[in-house]
Amino acid sequence: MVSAARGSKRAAVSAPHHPKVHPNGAASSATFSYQQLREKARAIRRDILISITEAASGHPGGSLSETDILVALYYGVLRHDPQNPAWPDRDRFILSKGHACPGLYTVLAHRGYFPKADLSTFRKLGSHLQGHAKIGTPGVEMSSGSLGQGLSFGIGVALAGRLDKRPYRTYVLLGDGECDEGQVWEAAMAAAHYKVDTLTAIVDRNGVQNDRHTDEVMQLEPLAAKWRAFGWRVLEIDGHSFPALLRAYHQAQETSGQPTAIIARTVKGKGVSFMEGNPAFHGRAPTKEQLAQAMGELGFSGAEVAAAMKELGFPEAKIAEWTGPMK
Amino acid sequence: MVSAARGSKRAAVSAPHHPKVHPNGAASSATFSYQQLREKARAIRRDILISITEAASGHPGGSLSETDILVALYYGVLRHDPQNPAWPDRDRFILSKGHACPGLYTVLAHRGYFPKADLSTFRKLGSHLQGHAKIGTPGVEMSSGSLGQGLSFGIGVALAGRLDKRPYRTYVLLGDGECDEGQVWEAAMAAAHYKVDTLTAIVDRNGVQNDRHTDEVMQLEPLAAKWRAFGWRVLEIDGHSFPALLRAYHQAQETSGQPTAIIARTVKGKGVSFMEGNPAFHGRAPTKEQLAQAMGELGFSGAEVAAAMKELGFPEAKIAEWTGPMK
Amino acid sequence: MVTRPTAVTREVFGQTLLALGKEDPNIVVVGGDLNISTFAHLFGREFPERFFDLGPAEQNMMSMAAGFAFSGKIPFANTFAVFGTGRPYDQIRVGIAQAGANVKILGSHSGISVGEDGVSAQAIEDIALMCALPGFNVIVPADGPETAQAVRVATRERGPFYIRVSRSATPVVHTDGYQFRLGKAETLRQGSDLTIIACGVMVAPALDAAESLARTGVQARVLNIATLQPLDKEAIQQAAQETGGIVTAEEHYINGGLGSMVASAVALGRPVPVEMVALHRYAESGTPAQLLSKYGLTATDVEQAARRVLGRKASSGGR
Amino acid sequence: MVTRPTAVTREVFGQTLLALGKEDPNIVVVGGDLNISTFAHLFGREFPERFFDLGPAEQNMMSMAAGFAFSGKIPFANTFAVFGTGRPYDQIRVGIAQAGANVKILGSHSGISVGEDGVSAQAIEDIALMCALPGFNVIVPADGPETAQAVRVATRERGPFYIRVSRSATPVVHTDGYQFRLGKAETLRQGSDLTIIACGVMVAPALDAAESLARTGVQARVLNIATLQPLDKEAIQQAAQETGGIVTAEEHYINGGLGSMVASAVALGRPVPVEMVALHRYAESGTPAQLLSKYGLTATDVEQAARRVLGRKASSGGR
Ligand SMILES: Cc1ncc(C[n+]2csc(CCOP(=O)(O)OP(=O)(O)O)c2C)c(N)n1
Ligand SMILES: Cc1ncc(C[n+]2csc(CCOP(=O)(O)OP(=O)(O)O)c2C)c(N)n1
Ligand SMILES: [Mg+2]
Ligand SMILES: [Mg+2]
Repeated sequence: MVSAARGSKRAAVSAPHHPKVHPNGAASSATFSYQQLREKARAIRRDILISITEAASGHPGGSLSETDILVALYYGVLRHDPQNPAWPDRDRFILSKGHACPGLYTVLAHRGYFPKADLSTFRKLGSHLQGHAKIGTPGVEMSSGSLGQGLSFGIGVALAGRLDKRPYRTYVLLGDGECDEGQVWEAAMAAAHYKVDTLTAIVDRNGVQNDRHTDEVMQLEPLAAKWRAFGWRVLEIDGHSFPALLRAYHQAQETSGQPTAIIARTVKGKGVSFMEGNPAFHGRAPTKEQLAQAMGELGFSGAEVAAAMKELGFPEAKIAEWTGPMK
Repeated sequence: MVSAARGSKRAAVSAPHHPKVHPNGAASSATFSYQQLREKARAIRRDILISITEAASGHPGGSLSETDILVALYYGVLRHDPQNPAWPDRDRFILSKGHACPGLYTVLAHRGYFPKADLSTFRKLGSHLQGHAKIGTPGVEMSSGSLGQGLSFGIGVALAGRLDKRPYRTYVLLGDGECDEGQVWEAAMAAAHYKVDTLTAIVDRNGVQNDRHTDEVMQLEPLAAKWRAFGWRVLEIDGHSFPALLRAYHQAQETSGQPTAIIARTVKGKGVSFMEGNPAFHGRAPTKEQLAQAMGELGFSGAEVAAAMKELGFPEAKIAEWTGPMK
Repeated sequence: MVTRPTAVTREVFGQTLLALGKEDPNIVVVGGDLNISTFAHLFGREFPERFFDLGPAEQNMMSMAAGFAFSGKIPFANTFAVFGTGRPYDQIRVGIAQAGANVKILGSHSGISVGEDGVSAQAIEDIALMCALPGFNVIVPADGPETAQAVRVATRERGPFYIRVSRSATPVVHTDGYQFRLGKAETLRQGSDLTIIACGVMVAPALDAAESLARTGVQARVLNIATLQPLDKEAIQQAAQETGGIVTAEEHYINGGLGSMVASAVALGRPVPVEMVALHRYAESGTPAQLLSKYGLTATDVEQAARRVLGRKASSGGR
Repeated sequence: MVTRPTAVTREVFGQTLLALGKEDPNIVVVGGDLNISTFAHLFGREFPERFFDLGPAEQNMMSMAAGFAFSGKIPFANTFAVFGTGRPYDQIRVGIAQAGANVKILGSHSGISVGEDGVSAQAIEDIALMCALPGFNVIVPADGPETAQAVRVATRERGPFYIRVSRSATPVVHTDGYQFRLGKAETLRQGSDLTIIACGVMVAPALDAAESLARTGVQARVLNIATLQPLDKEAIQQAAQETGGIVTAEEHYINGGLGSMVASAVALGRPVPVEMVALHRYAESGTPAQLLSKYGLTATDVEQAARRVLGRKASSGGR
């Protein structure tokens, strides 16, 4: 259902603009141009950073590196219905690196799973937007926070679909540091053994984990060779290129007899100079001042940020305080 | 210190016949011919089966498949001193697949770590020969019984040696089914990352795990490609060929900058027709009748078995009862 | 002592699972290369398409079970108790307990009655582990009939369950008509001098001890507490109130198991003397009978504990 | 309430480890990509050759630590409490506890005071897990000074140790001269009306509660039990004997922690009413203060529990 011709400027992307008009929320006709996807991603990066700044804790680095991966999926690939998150035939997206939930939450909110205003409650007492994504939030398929579990979970989901003869596909996003966990390789082996070809793993290969760079903590390379030796088809792509992402998802859909791993080369903290490739921003919130700088780098004026903050449910006073110093 | 020229009939194997004569138990001059090693292995298989039959429980399959691997190590490769199992410079052998301890116990007893008579106490109340190998038995380096832990343990041992500038090498024996455990791949990754070239993993590739064949339970192939992709030098050999085993150990010793994995193709239950390749004998003891047949297949007369049983501390009555029906 | 028929609870599990598999197509089974030992292979033979052996890779097995559960399946994860609790504990905790997943875990070969395999295989901490997970239903059936019922109840009720069974044949204390009630203690014997509270393989010795005590004129109440979580605190507190002294008996380490949970319930209610029959250290290889005797888990041990309770009741001038 | 200075116990751990590293060349450190959070990176910076980050691969980390220990090293394994206990539990159990390995495990970010990270990061079961391992020394220091001492004692004494510290700054209740004694309860305050027994971050609220009670004429004894295993049963039983009622307070699930172990000790000694301040369910994201309040772990909660104990003492006609 996705076809993004190589080199073409417009992606023939099928995804529902107004999901409610579609029976079962499944069918879809709207398409997004690459430019529209890029704009979406820019807005989502903005809201990720606002919500983490407000929470004063959280994980910006991996949320920004995964943004394009998620935008391509949620706007270009998944058959889903934000109004009916339990639709049995929906494609499943499973965030295994659950600390990067601000990316997922923001995409879900933009897609209409819950009000955008919820984003300003991230990590606060009583919010459904927990510090690590948890079952219960509309659109969240798995409880997370402990690395290494998502791919296994995804196998269960995918095999259940096979048993029930449902057409859905299952996508699991892993961190690269997360691949240090042996459970990932248990799952990789099992998925190949059971020929779970409806399963796609995406590795957010941003080269940084919690404390330091992946090369320093634990050498992962040759990563593609590892997945191949574990029986997977492997696609290595630029994880910030929408044409490449959509093409890879498409190739995964057409792969049969084995699962597909997409190794998406990304930049941790993508879009914000002082976060890019910087382990310090794996799990630290920006200050208000840093937020202002980040907004500028993402190309947002103070007025635009103010408008966004309003949509995110912030009170006027805080909007004024935060956006005052912005250009 | 080992040199087993390819194709040669005699292995120039250095190992102490009488460890006490060697200062520190380290040096060694005695060599064993391949024929002598084969005889040792045959006697050890005999005693493995006797002790498991007496225990009426235990794991013959993996003990018989690993026998030659252990005999080559303990008679041809390890620098060790059975009289001084705590000698700090000793080479370490770690049995990760701890259920196959009858193989290890029998080799240790034959090597002089403890009286052979202890073998008849295997799995009995109060014996130091526990159902799964456990720290405390002379020569046993690690507590086991839960699969997947030995390679990690071996990294710690090997790195301690590196820190202390000790010359020892560390050998870890894994089962092939054991390689389903993710921890094995965590360890594989870490050993390569830390360039632990004094570490050698041997995979007893007997093609059978607890319930069924490895191909049926969990496809491991391409196994060599997996280890290579995890940064290891890989040697694939016939695990019942002493020349091949000794050559592989030798090559591992000469490998620097990366650890070595020896994938030893073996036959589970090797030497006993009804156990060979038979999952039923992974964890079941033979009956007395089956023992008799096995002894015959290994080429032992009733008189020879009786002599062995005597050494293993069995009472006359039982010896007579068991060996009576034997030829 | 009464001579009782015996049953192998893991075998009863496997047979019940097979029967349930015929009734409910949503049941799936995941295993860790120990399906013959747990008798889950009976299900696997009949329903190969709903049966997934993952090899010894218990972490993967548990998270997969969670994935099945959130896709409308009723997954049974089965392996030895040690490999079904401690090995994949984090996966159970986050993916099943915290998520409230509808996963059923069957741990076989629990306790020291595993015997010859030795300490690594002997789960003596699994009750503590599973009862440390809020909302997790933890069931330790006393015998074959109760195992069959527990497996059925776990299938019927939504939410995470852990069921602990044994390797060896164990005495049957229930008749066929017996109805297991989740979360409820069962009074197996009336008595007012003290109460013996037991679970699992210790229920039969508890009854034997009560018989023996009765021959000396002491009437011991016997409670079978198969549901360790949620615990029937009321029954325990009532027993404390009415009998003034309690003995607990379990095939588990002294910390975190039945004894400590009963002691908590008692201390929160009417405090009375409690004595515990449990393990105080790791055991070793040996026959089940040898180990139960050497490590203090026999009817005699229960009876002696009962006499200590009676002594303490007397000396504290209690009722 | 007294205003107390505060210290971050995980930071004290890191500093102490660094100091010990200078004293003893046999100390090695293994970590799981959380060395900055645990402050073990202080050691790593100074002694890179004795410092091994394994990434998030906790099973490998623990078994490696065992390998180091049996090769003459004193390994400190450090990570968050959840990842240092439940995730590699089987490795700890077989390779460290059953083997009696000289491994020291440091679990940081314990309890709900982890705060915003939410339930997956909040270890509320680690005490139960580690106390279910026979022979494992389990220490929950009350504050910075006690953490420093505990880390030193763990290094000096052979055998497996688990030390549990916190993410946030917590009140200091000890003075600099304080000597931690392994396995011994510490009487922080004398009193004869009841005893409050606390560990970890609940010690300061326990003292605050005692102060508050004192203002209404109730003299509460306060015991700090930093060593959860081996437990100082004598001190607990003496407190029960002398004060007739006990409150326990811990940042842990109600099962398997301080409360249930104290209840066991009490039930085995002189039974008296016990009330427990502990967690009854999983928490959520929020600030540490919000969570401690919402989930019932404040000085006020301890005080209310104390009043319940006093009420029960009175109604049972106790001493
Ligand atoms: C089992 C487990 N161990 C440790 C952690 C702590 N932790 C949180 S994020 C992280 C690093 C993850 O790195 P990566 O997967 O590369 O994430 P990304 O760069 O995409 O944010 C670690 C170690 C955890 N959450 N779970
Ligand atoms: C963690 C763990 N899971 C499960 C088991 C049960 N088990 C014992 S042996 C075995 C099969 C091992 O197969 P393999 O490694 O091939 O051993 P071998 O053929 O050499 O005997 C299993 C699953 C175990 N001991 N440990
Ligand atoms: Mg990363
Ligand atoms: Mg095998």
